[in-house]
Amino acid sequence: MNATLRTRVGALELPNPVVTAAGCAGAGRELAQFFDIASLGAVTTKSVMLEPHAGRPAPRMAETPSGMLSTTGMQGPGLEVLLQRDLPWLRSRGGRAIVSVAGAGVGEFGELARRLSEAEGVSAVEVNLSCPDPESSSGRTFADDPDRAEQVVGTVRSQARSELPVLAKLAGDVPDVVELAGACVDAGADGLSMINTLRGMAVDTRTLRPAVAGGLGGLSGPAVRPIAVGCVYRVHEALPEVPIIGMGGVRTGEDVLEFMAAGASAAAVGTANFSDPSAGARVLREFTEAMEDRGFTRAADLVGAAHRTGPRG
Amino acid sequence: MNATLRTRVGALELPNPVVTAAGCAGAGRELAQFFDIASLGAVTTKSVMLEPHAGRPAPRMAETPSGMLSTTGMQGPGLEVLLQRDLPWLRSRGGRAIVSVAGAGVGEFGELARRLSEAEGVSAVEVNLSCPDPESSSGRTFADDPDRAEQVVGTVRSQARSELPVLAKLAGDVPDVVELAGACVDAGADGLSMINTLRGMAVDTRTLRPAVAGGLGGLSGPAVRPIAVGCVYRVHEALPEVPIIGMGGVRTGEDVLEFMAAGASAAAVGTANFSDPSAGARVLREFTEAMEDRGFTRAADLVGAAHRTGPRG
Amino acid sequence: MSDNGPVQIRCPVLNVRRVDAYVAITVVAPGIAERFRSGQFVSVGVGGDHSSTLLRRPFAVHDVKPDYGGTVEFLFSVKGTGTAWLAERRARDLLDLVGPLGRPFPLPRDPVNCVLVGGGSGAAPLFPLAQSLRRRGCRVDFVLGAASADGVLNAITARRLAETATFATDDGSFGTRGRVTDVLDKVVREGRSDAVYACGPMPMLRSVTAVAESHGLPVQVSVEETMACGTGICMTCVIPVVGGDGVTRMVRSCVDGPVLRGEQVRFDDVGSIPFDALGAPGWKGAGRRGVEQDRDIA
Amino acid sequence: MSDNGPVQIRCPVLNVRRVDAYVAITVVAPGIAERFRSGQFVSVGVGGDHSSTLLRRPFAVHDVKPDYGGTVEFLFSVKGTGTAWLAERRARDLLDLVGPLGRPFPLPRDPVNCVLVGGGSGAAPLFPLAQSLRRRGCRVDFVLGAASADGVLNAITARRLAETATFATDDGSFGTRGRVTDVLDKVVREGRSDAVYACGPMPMLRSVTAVAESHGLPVQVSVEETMACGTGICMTCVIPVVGGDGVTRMVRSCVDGPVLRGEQVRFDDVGSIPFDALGAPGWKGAGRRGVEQDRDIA
Ligand SMILES: Cc1cc2nc3c(=O)[nH]c(=O)nc-3n(C[C@H](O)[C@H](O)[C@H](O)COP(=O)(O)OP(=O)(O)OC[C@H]3O[C@@H](n4cnc5c(N)ncnc54)[C@H](O)[C@@H]3O)c2cc1C
Ligand SMILES: Cc1cc2nc3c(=O)[nH]c(=O)nc-3n(C[C@H](O)[C@H](O)[C@H](O)COP(=O)(O)OP(=O)(O)OC[C@H]3O[C@@H](n4cnc5c(N)ncnc54)[C@H](O)[C@@H]3O)c2cc1C
Ligand SMILES: Cc1cc2nc3c(=O)[nH]c(=O)nc-3n(C[C@H](O)[C@H](O)[C@H](O)COP(=O)(O)O)c2cc1C
Ligand SMILES: Cc1cc2nc3c(=O)[nH]c(=O)nc-3n(C[C@H](O)[C@H](O)[C@H](O)COP(=O)(O)O)c2cc1C
Ligand code: FES
Ligand code: FES
Repeated sequence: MNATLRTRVGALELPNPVVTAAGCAGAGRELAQFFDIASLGAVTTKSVMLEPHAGRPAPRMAETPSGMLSTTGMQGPGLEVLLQRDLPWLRSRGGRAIVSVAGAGVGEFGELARRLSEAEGVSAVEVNLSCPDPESSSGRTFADDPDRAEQVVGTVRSQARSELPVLAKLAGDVPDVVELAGACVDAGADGLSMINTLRGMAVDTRTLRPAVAGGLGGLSGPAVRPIAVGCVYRVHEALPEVPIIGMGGVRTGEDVLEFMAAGASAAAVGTANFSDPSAGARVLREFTEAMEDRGFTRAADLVGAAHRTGPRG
Repeated sequence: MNATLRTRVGALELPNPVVTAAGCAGAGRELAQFFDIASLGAVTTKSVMLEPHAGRPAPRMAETPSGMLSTTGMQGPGLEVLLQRDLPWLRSRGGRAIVSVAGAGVGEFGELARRLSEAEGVSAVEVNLSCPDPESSSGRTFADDPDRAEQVVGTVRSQARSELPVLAKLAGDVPDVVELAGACVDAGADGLSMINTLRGMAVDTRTLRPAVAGGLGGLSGPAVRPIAVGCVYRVHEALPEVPIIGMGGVRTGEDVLEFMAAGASAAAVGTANFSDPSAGARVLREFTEAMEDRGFTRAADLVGAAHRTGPRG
Repeated sequence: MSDNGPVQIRCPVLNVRRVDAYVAITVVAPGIAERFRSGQFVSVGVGGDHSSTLLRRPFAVHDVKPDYGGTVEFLFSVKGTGTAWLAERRARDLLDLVGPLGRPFPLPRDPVNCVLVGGGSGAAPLFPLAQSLRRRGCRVDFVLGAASADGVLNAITARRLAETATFATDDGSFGTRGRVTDVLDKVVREGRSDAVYACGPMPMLRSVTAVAESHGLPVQVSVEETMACGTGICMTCVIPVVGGDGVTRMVRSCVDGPVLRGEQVRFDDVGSIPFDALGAPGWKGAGRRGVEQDRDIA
Repeated sequence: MSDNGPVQIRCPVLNVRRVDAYVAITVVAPGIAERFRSGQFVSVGVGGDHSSTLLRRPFAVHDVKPDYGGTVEFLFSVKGTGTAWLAERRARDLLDLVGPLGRPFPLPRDPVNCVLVGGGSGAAPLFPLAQSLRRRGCRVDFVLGAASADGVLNAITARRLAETATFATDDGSFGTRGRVTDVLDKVVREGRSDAVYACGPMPMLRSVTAVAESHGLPVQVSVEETMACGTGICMTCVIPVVGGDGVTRMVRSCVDGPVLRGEQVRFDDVGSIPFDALGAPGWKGAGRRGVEQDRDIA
């Protein structure tokens, strides 16, 4: 693989900046039917909880303009299955795993971090802050409250092996993403992933019912890309030293370029994996071409490029 | 006009639920070249400031997937021109005006409300809370802080003629839109308009520069509709008595249906006016057909329909 | 990348034609045709690269032929944006297909008697199934239903392929007035059926399963849940299914289905999470049994 | 709704052809053709109803003919999504057009000498202008430039319509090597020009304006700023322009332009808000003068 594509997200070294987004690639096994999963920078696995979780009722998804709404509600078989089935499989294929964790509470986040520290084949831990905070009465998530986010990230950082990079996954629908980012960095996050799906909803205009069960869902896809790029730009401006994995609507190699120019060191392919199971490999190929086309010889030189030139400047 | 289309936003009675969104229809004059502007429920005029305002540098817009980013920065000739040129023109055409106001500070909001109360042809005042709060150091808007929003709305309510309906225009990228809505209602808002554009950004991948001057812009168009519908749904659920004008990505009559089912009493056409100058008339026609097709004889019966049926319920 | 897994190909359209109330599209897709087993489906990209409709549309494969290295046919009724766009395709246009996807209909080892029950476009996957069964010497009886006559798919082919073909329409415009399940009992008895296969709307699958169970027959149903990916990675297409171990799991209908054993589908709980499902609030009582088993799914 | 304002129509495509490096589309659009005055533009919906590209694309009208009740031609080079989609249109496809939009080129009352300067596709609106000027008995001289030979639009037509036609290309592959402004001075002198019209990239308009001013000639420039609506309602297309009253305003290039008086455009400040512009931080000093005047714009 092209040496010039290398990128670093803090202590996490990746052969190239194209990774998958949590919950949008399983643990790589299904997509490996379409391309070599080890060719990606990394696979971010679906947020894992300690115990099996049944998730939310169907219908769980609805298509929206240039996007989709989903509510899987963290369905998964729990940490044991990840450790015994998924991570060994991914290692056997030469893939790198960023393991996303979802705690039912602060303590569970710590427990997940501790157990993952003992496991092999974990390149980094990503803390999914968009989990509902059990201590909030109004259904807020940890990401909605920078203090709570700080507690979660701090707990993960203290429970994880010290060499294991910890990434905080931020929400994009917060009033001040820079404040949230700062809180996570203060708590010891080595890097930031942003953004998660945005709260949204659709009504089926035939039945006049909510299109996904439970009403609200998470909006993802190209529709949200400007919001995601805006978050990356603002956080990179305020905290230029903090590495970022950008995500939200990446569909082409040019989109990776856009996130990196805004300040990301890598970018994740999420919803695009659903519409194009070869997206990971394609996006990487397109990115490489787009980067060379712009005269860049090292991917890392792209990081923050849009901050160095004013508009029309 | 079909009597069954009538709708009420608190004290504001409208012949039908299709209005224009602030800043997306001027004061109606340009669109009147394409259809009878008086056929709409109302025209919401571009947010007016007391004094002329030059706005932001160009480029001011960029296309994004199913949406656009814009940064006009409140350019406008100021209140005098609205009062002397625009409102009289709109009245002469039989149109109804919801006047959107943007204060440089709390005091200016009050002054705008006072002066509009003396003017003729103002059906309601809409308070644009997405103006930068001069008292915030980090560039927050009034909408980012429910307390500040409450002050603004309270000031407008106290300065406006008591029969003049006051609507608070909410932002969608706040952690708790219900809290913001509640603050505005407590301060005396007769109704709520939601949502304004969302903070976003795009990078021109040819030049690697921000696509709009200043970097950040406001995202609008169908891309944001799920976020807007989600806000309307949550607020209507929490505050079922408070009338709402829904907006964000309305492009067809079915989209009006969607907003009304989520809890809105009317819906505004914004960005769609740019791509289709006849959108106002078309959306109203499509809405009327869609409503009849679903077996509804009164538009008002649609309000909140999605709350009365569970999914697949 | 894998020999019997799905592939993604840009396929030229060979033709687009009307079949009863449906539009049938045949594409040249050798890689899909050669891997295909009846019951599997394809997912089709719609709207082109700059479309606002991101997601693929899933369609059962209705026919596979060896022409041009291998062709695949699927058919549909125009419902929304994606099917409207597909109906406008013309010969030589390119379509992006992924397939074959999903669990196929399991075929009996022996030449037993099978009844195939289809509702509307749900009849589509039953035709390649009927051919496979016939090749194994099975007796095939068809029961096809629809809202009215033009919704009954391929009545003539059904008559040709099967020992008997029975029809039911809601409006009585073709065959019996009523539902397929109104006639199923008689067909099962007269055809001395050993197994039932069904594809169609969920309420039909549920009734067919009930009839099959009343005769003590195994029943394979092909379900339709909204699917974002079709490949098993998004977890949006889940259905509650009881495993052989008695544990209910929310299984992915795209990879663990679309064909499922009817008696294992918890029809009453479709659209909800059963309280005792693996990982649901009421599951704890079941101990850790389910987790062990779960490793083998996927 | 109005007799000389713009209309919105779905127009059948009459033909799509190549003209030099450009794609030219002719549509049947009587309502637009009859209202059109040279310098005006149309905006075209791209991608169809379910496209993710929402916004219309603005194009200068290149030709208007009386055939079929009135046809309109525009031409473009393929740049991004929208133009790529347009280039794939075929005869009989329908396009959604709004037009004619914008302020046209003002025409001189008397038969004066005019030089028309165009860069790349910016030459398009100069052809109907040349015809109008010729009908008034004006002398027309053309100066056309482009990056290389195939970017020079309609060289032959230019030669036919004009007294003289001078060409300049960056690579010297056609006409003089260099910029249009390198030859403009000579053309103005030899043609004893009374007025200058220009359309093309902003830096070219600025240089042309400088040359015109050095000869004391009035100059009309047609500008290109990104436009979300084209009808005057979005305020995204603004350019700083000094009014007759000395006040700088951010004017909408779609309705107050695209044709502006070159000497009034603050070229140095395009892409910024001049400090002293109406409503800018430094404006206060100018008193309330600007506001009064402002009522008459729009
Ligand atoms: C495994 C499987 C096999 C299928 N086989 C066939 C077939 O052979 N013939 C046929 O006519 N239809 C079939 N369907 C249903 C078909 O996929 C939908 O009719 C189609 O997706 C509708 O797309 P649209 O764009 O026209 O509708 P829209 O309403 O615009 O679609 C919006 C979204 O909802 C999804 N959706 C809508 N209806 C359905 C549905 N009934 N099932 C699943 N997703 C849906 C779409 O895929 C899309 O993501 C099958 C569905 C599944 C899951
Ligand atoms: C008044 C006016 C007249 C024009 N006349 C012509 C003409 O006759 N021939 C021609 O080839 N081009 C002309 N242009 C430029 C033409 O509009 C753009 O090339 C075209 O919009 C590009 O669209 P796209 O989808 O291919 O590019 P994309 O880059 O995909 O477009 C993205 C967005 O940016 C806008 N945009 C991109 N480039 C320009 C540009 N140069 N000017 C304005 N908006 C732009 C698009 O309209 C769209 O909204 C004119 C522009 C204006 C403002
Ligand atoms: C179906 C689905 C499931 C997801 N599951 C997770 C998850 O388990 N953990 C997480 O952190 N993010 C999850 N996400 C969010 C994505 O990782 C990503 O942040 C978001 O979708 C934006 O990227 P995209 O637009 O490219 O999809 C999920 C998104 C989708 C659509
Ligand atoms: C160019 C532009 C200008 C706008 N100006 C205003 C404004 O002056 N005041 C305001 O409250 N909202 C303004 N908005 C927001 C719209 O009124 C509306 O809330 C938002 O665009 C979402 O609706 P839409 O997706 O239909 O455009 C503006 C939006 C756009 C795109
Ligand atoms: S459709 Fe994505 S897992 Fe089944
Ligand atoms: S393009 Fe909208 S005002 Fe000019």
